[in-house]
Amino acid sequence: MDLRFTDDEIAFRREVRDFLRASVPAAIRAKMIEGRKIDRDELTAWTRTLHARGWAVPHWPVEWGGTGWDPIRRMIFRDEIQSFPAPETLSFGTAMVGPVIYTFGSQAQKQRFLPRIADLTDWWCQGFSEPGAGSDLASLKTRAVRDGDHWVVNGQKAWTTLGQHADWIFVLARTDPKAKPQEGISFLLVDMKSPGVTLVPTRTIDGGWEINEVFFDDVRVPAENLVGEENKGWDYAKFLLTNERNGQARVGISKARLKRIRELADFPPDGAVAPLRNPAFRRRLVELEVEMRALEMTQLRVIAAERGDGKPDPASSILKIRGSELMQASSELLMDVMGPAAAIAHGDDGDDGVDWTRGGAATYFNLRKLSIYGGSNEIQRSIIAKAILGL
Amino acid sequence: MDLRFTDDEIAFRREVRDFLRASVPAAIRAKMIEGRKIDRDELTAWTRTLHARGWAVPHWPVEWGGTGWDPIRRMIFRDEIQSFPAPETLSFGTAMVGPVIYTFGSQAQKQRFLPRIADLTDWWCQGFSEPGAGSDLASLKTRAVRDGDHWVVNGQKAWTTLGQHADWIFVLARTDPKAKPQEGISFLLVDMKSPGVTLVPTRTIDGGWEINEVFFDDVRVPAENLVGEENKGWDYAKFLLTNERNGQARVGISKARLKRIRELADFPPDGAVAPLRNPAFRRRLVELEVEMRALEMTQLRVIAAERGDGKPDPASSILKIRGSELMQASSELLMDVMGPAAAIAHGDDGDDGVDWTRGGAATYFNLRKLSIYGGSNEIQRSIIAKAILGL
Amino acid sequence: MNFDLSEEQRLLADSLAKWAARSYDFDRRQKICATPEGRSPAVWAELADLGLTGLPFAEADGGYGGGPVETMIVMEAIGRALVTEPWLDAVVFTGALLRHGADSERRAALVPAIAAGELLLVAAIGEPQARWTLADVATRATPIAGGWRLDGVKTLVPHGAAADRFVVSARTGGDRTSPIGIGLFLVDRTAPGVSVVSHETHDGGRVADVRLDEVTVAAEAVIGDPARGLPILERATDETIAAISAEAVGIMDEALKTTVEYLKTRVQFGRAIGSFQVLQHRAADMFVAVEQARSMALWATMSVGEEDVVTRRKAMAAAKIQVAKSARFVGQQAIQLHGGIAMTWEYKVGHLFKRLTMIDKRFGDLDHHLDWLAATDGLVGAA
Amino acid sequence: MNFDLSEEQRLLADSLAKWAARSYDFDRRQKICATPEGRSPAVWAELADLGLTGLPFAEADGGYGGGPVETMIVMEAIGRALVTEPWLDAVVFTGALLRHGADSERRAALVPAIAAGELLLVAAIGEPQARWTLADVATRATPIAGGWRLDGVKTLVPHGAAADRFVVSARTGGDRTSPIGIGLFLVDRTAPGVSVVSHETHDGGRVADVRLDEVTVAAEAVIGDPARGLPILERATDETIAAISAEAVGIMDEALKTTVEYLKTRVQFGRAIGSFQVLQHRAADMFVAVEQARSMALWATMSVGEEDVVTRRKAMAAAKIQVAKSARFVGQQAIQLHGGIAMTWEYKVGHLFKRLTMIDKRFGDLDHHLDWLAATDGLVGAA
Repeated sequence: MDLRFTDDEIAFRREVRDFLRASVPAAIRAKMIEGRKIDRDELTAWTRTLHARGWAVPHWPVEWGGTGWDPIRRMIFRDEIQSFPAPETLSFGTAMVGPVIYTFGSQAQKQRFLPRIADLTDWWCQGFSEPGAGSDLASLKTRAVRDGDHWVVNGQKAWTTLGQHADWIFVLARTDPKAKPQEGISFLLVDMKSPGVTLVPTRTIDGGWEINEVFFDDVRVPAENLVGEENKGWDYAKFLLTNERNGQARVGISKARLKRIRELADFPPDGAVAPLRNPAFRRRLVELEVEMRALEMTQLRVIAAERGDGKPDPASSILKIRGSELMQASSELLMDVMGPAAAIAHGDDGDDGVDWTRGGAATYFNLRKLSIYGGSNEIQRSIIAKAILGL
Repeated sequence: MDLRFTDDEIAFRREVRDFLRASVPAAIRAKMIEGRKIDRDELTAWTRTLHARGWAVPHWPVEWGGTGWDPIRRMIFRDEIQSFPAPETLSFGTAMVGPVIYTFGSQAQKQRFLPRIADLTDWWCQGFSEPGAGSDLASLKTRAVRDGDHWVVNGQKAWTTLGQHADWIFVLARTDPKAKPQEGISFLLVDMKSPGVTLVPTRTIDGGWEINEVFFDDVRVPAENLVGEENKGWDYAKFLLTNERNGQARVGISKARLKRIRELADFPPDGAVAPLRNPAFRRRLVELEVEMRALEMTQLRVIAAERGDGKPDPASSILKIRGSELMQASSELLMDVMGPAAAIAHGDDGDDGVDWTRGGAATYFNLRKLSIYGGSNEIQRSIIAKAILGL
Repeated sequence: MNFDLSEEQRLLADSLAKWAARSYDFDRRQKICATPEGRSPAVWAELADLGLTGLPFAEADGGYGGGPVETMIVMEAIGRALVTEPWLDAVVFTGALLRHGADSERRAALVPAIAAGELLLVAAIGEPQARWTLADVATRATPIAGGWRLDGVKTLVPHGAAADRFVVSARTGGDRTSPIGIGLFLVDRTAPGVSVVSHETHDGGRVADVRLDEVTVAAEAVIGDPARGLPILERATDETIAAISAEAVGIMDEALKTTVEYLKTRVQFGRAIGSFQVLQHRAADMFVAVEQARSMALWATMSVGEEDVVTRRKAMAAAKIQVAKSARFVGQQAIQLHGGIAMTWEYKVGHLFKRLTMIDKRFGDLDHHLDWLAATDGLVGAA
Repeated sequence: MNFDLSEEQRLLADSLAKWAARSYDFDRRQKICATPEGRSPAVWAELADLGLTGLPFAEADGGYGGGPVETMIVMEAIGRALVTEPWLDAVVFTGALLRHGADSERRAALVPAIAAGELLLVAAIGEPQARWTLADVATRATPIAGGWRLDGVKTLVPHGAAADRFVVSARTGGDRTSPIGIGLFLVDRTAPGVSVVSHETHDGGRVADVRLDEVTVAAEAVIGDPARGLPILERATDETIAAISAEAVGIMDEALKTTVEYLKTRVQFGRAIGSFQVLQHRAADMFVAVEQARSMALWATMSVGEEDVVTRRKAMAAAKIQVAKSARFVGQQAIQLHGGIAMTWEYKVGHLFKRLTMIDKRFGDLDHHLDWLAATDGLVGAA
């Protein structure tokens, strides 16, 4: 047992940090700090900067643009990106459909899609959840019927994040209506420009437009866009959902937020008495810092276990729960630091450049989603009880 | 809606307080403050003092020694006793079996038992729970078989509080083994001196002897000691358990403990830096004080509703949950105020007269029981969900 | 002691419930929020017709003589329906300011117009650096011939763009945070030198920055002693805390009701999700939280008339603390138990959650009141 | 970075698990607690045979050269089995004191006897008014010819009645709370003027009040500089916090295991109570709490060698905070999920809960470390 980073790892962290300092536009970093949205052009430009450095898809196989880094380096890289803070690449492409394609897709699919995912030529979105099937994915109703060399898709998807920018959507559709709920589902790649695809924005309580409903009305999808085997889509979906479980800890993002809280609480821009002069506030802040450190250490254990004997550390199951709770608690504290002015709702697009409370309450509202989606925290607890504790 | 106490009520409170000041022996009050046990002789003497004043069983019918006070006065009386603090009368007699007897018992039972309960001539204990049936009372196994003009009782009871002092025990026993679990149970009054009754102490984690197991081995109970109707014992037990639900709030006890915490935190007897000089400690304390006040107000609402249209306020169901949680939290804070010396386990009987940490940790340990017994807090939440919210 | 409503109080509650059901459903509320003003003069007229705009003023002044219990009843109804009209600010707070600060002539001049729904008078007492410290006032009031000149910026003025007049706190003497030397001045929104910038708030309302540049007012524009406005502000704040606590209880009650309904009807994994024990207990915990808040809102209401300043303020701080804690829990869990649907703008529960969140930001948040109460000798005293 | 145990470390863990299963079941533990001493020299001899009493001492001094990871392994095992022997105090703490404070001659004189299990040397550093403030020392050390005279009362000395010698902190100069002017003195328990009163503790151990009345010791009895003992005490405390955190993790793990077993077998309302979703989720929350504590105990362990005082102490404070929070939750819920049975003296889980509670009382409780950490610039720093 050796619990320290190696010199190589420390040097690698420095290399990443230097790269970020040199490469992340100041305006982008400011937007990240203030919790404002990065637009499509900005994310595309940044993804290409990463791609040029060879770091757009570090966890992919080397032949498709990966770096060959071990899990520790991948974690260091992510932590530096998040805590800088800089944008992460679009997870629907790089972390979700990309790995499904390079693991289960045909050679033709790999050649066609992977390069365009890596440099964000194609913007992907996710078509899993449906209005009637939130946490209960197995009850989905969207269906695809074979017609010659096409699948004809009908149905409705909900909660499709950033679908408004998307070129492609990966869809779970029922292809065998007579099979058991979790069987008879296939994994399809659908061009958003296909006739019959309609996107309807869903405004969220923070006032933003992040999610959408996507309707499929006799949408014809070429048969070659089926990933893997027909009726095996559930397996690919499970692979996708567990693939980046570590990513759900979001330690670096919480770390960046805690830093911002400390800074604002020390010198509040409104000239108020500094909250940091209040011992009770300081306690509240360090309590979150301790939680952050505990989560960070837990993530290290999980990653070291990945690299070690390959047996997953059971502690990996707590990353989603504690990660989302810490994100929510830190966003609440950030809002509180802003005082009464947190009440003001700044539009997301406006940029008056002066208002330091922008994104405070809105982020707090928005992040309630974290304990709901990706398998609600209630479902995570049931998983721990059953899979780890054997109850 | 008039939310203040009347002048009469305020005067009554003063009358009670004056009586307590004049009548509670200083040594008893000190024992109460320090969380030490009141022994049988002390409680008997104190009960007789109350009885002489006509206040031993205020909530009973006047013909059996009650006062005719309305619910508000009864609450004021209990609050003053608890926060003085002075001992309450033995609940197994005055609050549990007494009301069952005067509500469901025969005239002969009333005349025989009630006067001896009121002045603590008879010490009663409870024979409900069994080793295999904690919260699940309906699964009890103790049985009583009719044999001439006796019932023959066999079985085992557990968690019998203060049974070591008891003259009598009220017992739930299965009298119709073929009936459904909640039917076929009868309510029997059993003389502890009956042949075949054996009491075995159960030592608890605080080191004290408060609870016991009681074994019944062919114990012959005169048929006249059956309360009410055969096989209706479940109804009487439910009556008994809901009868004094307000009592579970224990607001006065928590209030007395919070006062003691503030006093010790202001002038800790070990000469340490006063915790009350620490803003974070003060916040922790006032947070409990706010909880105490909220619970007190909730209790007032419940009691006012009792006196009003008689419809129980649904908020009554929260008294057990919040009352036990506040008792536990305040005992934890009291222990914390004592610092490292809280580690020392003083025997309950010793009286070195100097050690201010006596009863600190032991009370904290002991009070874990409050969220377990009398219907665990989990069961209380299920009751709220089903009976109030309709889930 | 008696927690039952009187016949009149019951009628008031009923008429408000009927009005909300008839005239202020969630759809209309959302449409009103989407207008530039974020409120509706038509609704205000309806409230005036119901007698609400004059409710807490003395009959002698032209009001209807309602007390704290009546205010509580109205605020609970306003909470349930998420009404964005400034009843809390332009009637409860302003009413308390006038009752405790203004002389009878001033009251006679203002109250009838307020009661008629014709005058919207709100307090402009916030400043950025002050947060919730009422005594922190940088805006200057300089005596001039026949009156005063005001200079400074007031922020977070509730519905400031729609208000007809403001009660502005301004410093007539002392340091920026001195409790002495604060005056209260009546200022017309349209007076020369007044400029107003309006912002939307997360709870669907509006607040304004009000800039005062060499604004002159007459000597009669002062409410009370020009150096001793602070106690008036403090008293009005205490009374308004009782009112806003009742609003929060109304919202929480509505959020719980909505959540329980949803749990009963929403099916996942082949059963109503309300059959899952974990969700049942969470709802039970929400119930406990609502009832604790209700108890403390009642305590605050019965303490409005308390003349001892410290006793009164302790009650208000304790109520605000309990309400803040309950509101956070109830609001967050209402979202959590609904799942994704509650995150959408079209669904009421998210707006209940947001208003609960923003109530914490008014008149001192949880930390503010905890710090204050912790600095006192508490609610229980030593043994 | 690598969290796997080495072959040697795995052997150590295995041999301890075997020893505990064979020689230190709960029955024996309870019998030992019931003796007047609350510990067993026979068990101490067994630990010595296992090589534990010399584990953390350098080989050059006569120890086995174990490091923080080895200490962590031992403490987890001690926690699981609720061992009441003073390994934490007489080996870990004393070891750190000698390693960081004593010169090689002194170490050569003491370590072999400790390693052989023949010398029980514990620190007598507590005083009532000091609580956890190491610098608060009222006991006086007065220089006399050829040595020192000690006067004062030390409290909560772990297994003080069984100890052979004490390391006593006493003031050689400065005010009662001055960081400078504290010396560390070796004192025989049987020296003239030493009197010892033993108390039972809630976790089955013993502590003593040690009164020093004109106790004289030789000049050689001082460890380190007689005015600069505090940094030595602080360093030893930091290292012991890492160790006791590991003990708490061992206990919590055992409490969780016991609880889950109980949930699987206990039947109520006709089904195993572990089938109730609310109890499943509570157990899951216990698991989360245990793993968070384990992570922080690991961080504390890896920070033992950290030479920067503030960095090291922050790690220890953070670990103690997380462990305290997890321990409260896990201990309380272990009792709650068991129900009444866990309240009985005969059942192990209540004693796990009590030891967890008492661990919080050693080397600074939750509030103590929160206050300390809150006064620093924290773990993250500003942006």
